Amino acid sequence: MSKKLFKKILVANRGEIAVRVIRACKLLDIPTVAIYSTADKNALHTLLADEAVEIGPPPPRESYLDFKKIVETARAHKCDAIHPGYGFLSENPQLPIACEKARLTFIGPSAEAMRLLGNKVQSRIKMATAGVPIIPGMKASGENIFQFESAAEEAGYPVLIKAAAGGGGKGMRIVNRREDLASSVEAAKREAKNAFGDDTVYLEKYIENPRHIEFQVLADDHGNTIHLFERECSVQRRHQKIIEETPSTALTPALRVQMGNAAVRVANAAGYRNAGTVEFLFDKSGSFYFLEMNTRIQVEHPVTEMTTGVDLVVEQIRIAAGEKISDYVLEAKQRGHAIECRIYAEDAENNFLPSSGEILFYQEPVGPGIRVDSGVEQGTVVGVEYDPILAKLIVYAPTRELAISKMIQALKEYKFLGIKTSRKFMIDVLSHPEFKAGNTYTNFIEKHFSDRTVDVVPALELAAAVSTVAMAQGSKARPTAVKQAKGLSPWQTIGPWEIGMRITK
Amino acid sequence: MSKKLFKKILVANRGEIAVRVIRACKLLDIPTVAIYSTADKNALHTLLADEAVEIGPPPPRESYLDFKKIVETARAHKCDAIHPGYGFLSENPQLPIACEKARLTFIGPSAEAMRLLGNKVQSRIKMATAGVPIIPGMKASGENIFQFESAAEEAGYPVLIKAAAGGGGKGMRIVNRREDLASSVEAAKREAKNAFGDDTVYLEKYIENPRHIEFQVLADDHGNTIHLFERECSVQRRHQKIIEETPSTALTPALRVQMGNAAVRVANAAGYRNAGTVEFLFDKSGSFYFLEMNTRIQVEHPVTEMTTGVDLVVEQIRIAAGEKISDYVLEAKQRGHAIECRIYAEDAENNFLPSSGEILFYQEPVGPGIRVDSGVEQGTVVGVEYDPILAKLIVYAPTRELAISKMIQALKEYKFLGIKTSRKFMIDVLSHPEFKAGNTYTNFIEKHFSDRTVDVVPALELAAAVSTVAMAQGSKARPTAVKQAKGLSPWQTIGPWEIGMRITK
Amino acid sequence: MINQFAYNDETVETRLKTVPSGFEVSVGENIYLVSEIAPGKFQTHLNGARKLVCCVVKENRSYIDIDGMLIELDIPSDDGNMASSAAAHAIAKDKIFAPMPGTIVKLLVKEGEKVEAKQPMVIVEAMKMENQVNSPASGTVKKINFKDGEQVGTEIPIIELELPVP
Amino acid sequence: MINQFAYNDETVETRLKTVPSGFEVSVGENIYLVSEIAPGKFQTHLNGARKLVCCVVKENRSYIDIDGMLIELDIPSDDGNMASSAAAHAIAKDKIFAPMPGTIVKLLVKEGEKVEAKQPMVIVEAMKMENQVNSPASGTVKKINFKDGEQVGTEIPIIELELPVP
Repeated sequence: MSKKLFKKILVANRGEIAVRVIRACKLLDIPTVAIYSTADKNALHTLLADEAVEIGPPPPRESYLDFKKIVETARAHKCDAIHPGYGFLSENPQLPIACEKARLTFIGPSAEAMRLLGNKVQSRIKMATAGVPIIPGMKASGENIFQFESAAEEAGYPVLIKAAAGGGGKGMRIVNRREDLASSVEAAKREAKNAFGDDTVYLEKYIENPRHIEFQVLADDHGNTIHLFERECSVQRRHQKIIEETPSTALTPALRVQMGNAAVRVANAAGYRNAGTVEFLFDKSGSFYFLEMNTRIQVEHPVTEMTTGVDLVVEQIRIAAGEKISDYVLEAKQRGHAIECRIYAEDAENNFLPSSGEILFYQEPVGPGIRVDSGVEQGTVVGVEYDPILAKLIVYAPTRELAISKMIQALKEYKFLGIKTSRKFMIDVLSHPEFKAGNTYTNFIEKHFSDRTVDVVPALELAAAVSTVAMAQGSKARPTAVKQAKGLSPWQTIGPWEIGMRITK
Repeated sequence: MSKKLFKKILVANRGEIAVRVIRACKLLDIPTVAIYSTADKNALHTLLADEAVEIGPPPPRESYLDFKKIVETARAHKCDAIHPGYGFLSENPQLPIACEKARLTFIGPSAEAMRLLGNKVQSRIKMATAGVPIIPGMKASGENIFQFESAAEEAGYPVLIKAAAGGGGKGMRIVNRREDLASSVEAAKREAKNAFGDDTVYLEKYIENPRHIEFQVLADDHGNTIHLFERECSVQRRHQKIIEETPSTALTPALRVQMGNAAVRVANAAGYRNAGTVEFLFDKSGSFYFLEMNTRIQVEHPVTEMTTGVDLVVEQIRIAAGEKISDYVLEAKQRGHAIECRIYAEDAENNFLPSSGEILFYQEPVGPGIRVDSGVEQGTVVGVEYDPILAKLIVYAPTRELAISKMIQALKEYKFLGIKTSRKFMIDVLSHPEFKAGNTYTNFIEKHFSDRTVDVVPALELAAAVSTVAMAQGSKARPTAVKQAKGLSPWQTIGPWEIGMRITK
Repeated sequence: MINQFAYNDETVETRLKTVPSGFEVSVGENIYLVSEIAPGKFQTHLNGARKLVCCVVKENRSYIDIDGMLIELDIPSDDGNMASSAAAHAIAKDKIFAPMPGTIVKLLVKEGEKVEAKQPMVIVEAMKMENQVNSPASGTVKKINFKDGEQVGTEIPIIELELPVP
Repeated sequence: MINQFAYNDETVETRLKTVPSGFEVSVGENIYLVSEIAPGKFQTHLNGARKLVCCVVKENRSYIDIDGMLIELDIPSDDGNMASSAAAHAIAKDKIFAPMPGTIVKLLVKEGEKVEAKQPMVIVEAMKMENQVNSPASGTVKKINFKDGEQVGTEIPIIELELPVP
């Protein structure tokens, strides 16, 4: 590099995003310090970094959320910047404040912009003033149940309870009837407290079955604020995005310009710097509403990277170092189609319960236009301490049709044994005619997959046959030699390999 | 897919290109038949295809070059098309002829275009007539040594002996002095005979230290002939490309248009259809000369794919099915920078002798903008029967500087144990200031790396330390317990990890 | 040799035979040709059709991936019981276990209460998400072993049911 | 325990000690902390600096990758000889072996001829390429074991040299 942007960067995160940030630093020839809790000793991000420092025990509050210890570690290891990733401290204004005091650069927005946008209530009001359309609802956070009740009456049911500090669907509840309001507020507060350390929640009108469309924004110190087009994130389960894509099938070129301009207006109104994302709800009439601005790199940033050719994490680091947004980024255009699937450690066949355990076998899919952002390897023990996102699978293809085809193939080739993942569920979602038709709304999963069943019966014979050989080849498990053969198996396949989803498990 | 392009495709190749073609077919939902020689049983390409058929013993002439048996296999397995990949039969006009007779579609140009362009002598004359600049030299192939001698005198030494059927540096010899002419012609004929089954060679003026710049061309049945910009392939060893990149640092926008138009003129003059590559020599004065047109997909096609967003193999298949070139391809532009390194099974530290053996440990690099086109896996036994190319590592980054940085990092993370590869050599080439400056000419390796030495001594202690633990953890190898400790090791490191290249091995 | 595997409350039997190209496994009326091509990766043939399958066996449980679909088979131990507790839990409909270690957020039923199948019984927090656990069958709540706010593992059932005699 | 490794004509000795976090290996004056983090992947520490190294041991040879640089160490067997023929060949300067199985295209020297170090001696074709094999040292050609056009393996030297007494 002609000029070194930073001397050394501490990456204040774990999992795939810590790995992603470390890779960007390597590209820029900047050494990195990884931090890890005792649960993450020898995790992938600790191995990739130039240095790795144990920061505390597994509970996040004693390790990844302990910003004082993190800033001290950065100073002690001669770092001059901290990258927060997403989640954990990434949207906590205390970190940029502590960084400033310690003369470290925080790779992200100012504490002020973060505080404004982190408060969903205040930012709603601010953006309404700036002429950006917002969703009807509370003008302040709710103090007691009566305020929620009256606000709900005014907006009309269904309504949505949201964490003021929220994000990622945590501390969020839809309420259809007055009877459920109190318990939902209670549950949302509990989740918000646990996830963000802040139990403030508020209420707004629930927009039924919208699309969730967001715009990537970049802003530098030189007066440039730009957007890098949209990401459609409508396919969600429990308000958690599971599949993201770009471009959105819903946007016309005119709407794209209109929403992109609104996103830039939001960033400017907030005095925003660095990378951020402006989220909109997009209803069936084609109206859009400002939802919130996320003041960090998003989980789904790779689909933007694959279609625009921009390296967003590199730009984050450059902007934080006071550089101008790169010229090629200012001129970036959309090209082709990209889709991301989040691979969660969860049992999609059993009410999406979180799954934990050792990854006994692991193999990533490969091929042109396939990208895996992973925080795990074979042998990684997935615990219960952290978010269940294991990896992200991203594909690029010239057209949406080819991208869907490539993603299905890649999901089939992505192997995880030992823990349950959402791969098969993703394959079913992507194969659905309504997904292929681009009819993706936030109720997509609920509507089409609430009674999903997977028929494993036709595959059991094959599974047993392979298991028999696996055992014979030196596994430690000892099979029973049963006394006598029984009659015909009830598991006979209908035809070889015709493994489908017919009977409910 | 709305319309199936082919019912089933036989892939008449092996290794990474067979894998690449099978992946493209999967994307288009077209089943595939792989063929394999007995040396390739359970090779990666056979496992990925829907069906795999043994075609004969290891020698290519009895398997991968046996076009009659291949066409019969395609018919027997209900294929309606054959993709030849590169190498083997890909430029042999007998295959498209046999396909036509068997009512199979050959995914490539017509036998006529192939025959014309395959004969380097005839195509030179044809292109000169079409107004494309050619290199001075023989107007026909040489029959006896006297013809070579007089042609060499006329062109002036140094001259180049080339196989009329040639490609890939085989059957090629530079001759500096009259005394060496006869033996070089003899050696070139031997290699040409072995590689192409045709010992015809000819002579042309040797352009000293040019750049090798080629243009990707696509032509369909609907009157569209386009180019997809250049690939700079100047970094060669023994006339074999080892690093390719795009865009070329040497081309101005005006030259790019001029050479691109010349490439389209070449394809049209030859009545070309499907994907092909027009190669030019580019000398220091900025003049360019038609070298040859390769009538197949190239080894280095991925760098074009990563910068233009086009899937070239998908387009090959579409064009062969009679489709028009996709609209997005007709409008494709260059974006960012891509570099490819060919990973050969060879010992760069020992005169690049071919290496063979079992791949005992294998791990591909991962990360944004990294693509590996590989034909091997852990456990693959690399034999001596075929070309020593194991895999291709391709990176994309917004700028050339970042692409070089990403490639060096990826090469360091690409692990092969058990056989020697050219990875470390590639790292040294990419790290060279003249490479970084873009001063790449065909003599680059000879000029800067003819006396390359690698100093492993500082790394030997570390290697021995790790080996000790690897052995202690259950390897079958039994170390000797020596009687008595010796004095200080002569291998002490200068400092930890300062592993460089100082002393000649 | 005859091997037995269990999936939920069903069992399947296989017979293994070594052949030069790998193994022949009979399952019901079908004969599968199986060979391991790399650690954990198996090539199988049935009536000429071919399939690649990944499989790892660990602690009396076999993990199989077929085109992204995960199947876990239990390998009964010598005394005929399921060795893995997860397998045992999957079959026992009268015991409600936590899906994974976590915290009891709220119990939604009381001892002695009659419950329907699929009725919500308890909310358990794990991995930052609240997970609702439903009743696997209709019956009566016999015993509750935990209180709100308590840590729960996967060894002791949270709730024990009394099922009606079929 | 003391272990010995050989690289070309040099040797290195290591002493292994088990510690709770993995292993301590003494080499010369340095002590390396080494732990295996995945099969074939090792984490090492020396004076606080950390490095990841890949290593596989097979048949008295250890294969190591450090940042893309490959090192192969020979592990002497009990009788003190190099077990691997490649290792033996690397040290023997008086014998010229084919780099890999192939065909002798052309012998460029005769028995009794005096040769210089680096002088071309024979052209061997393997993997479709002609490879020129040069003399490892100055000396006299003592014996040639193959003729033009013959197949050659890696067991028998193509050419044997007589080296001058040092």
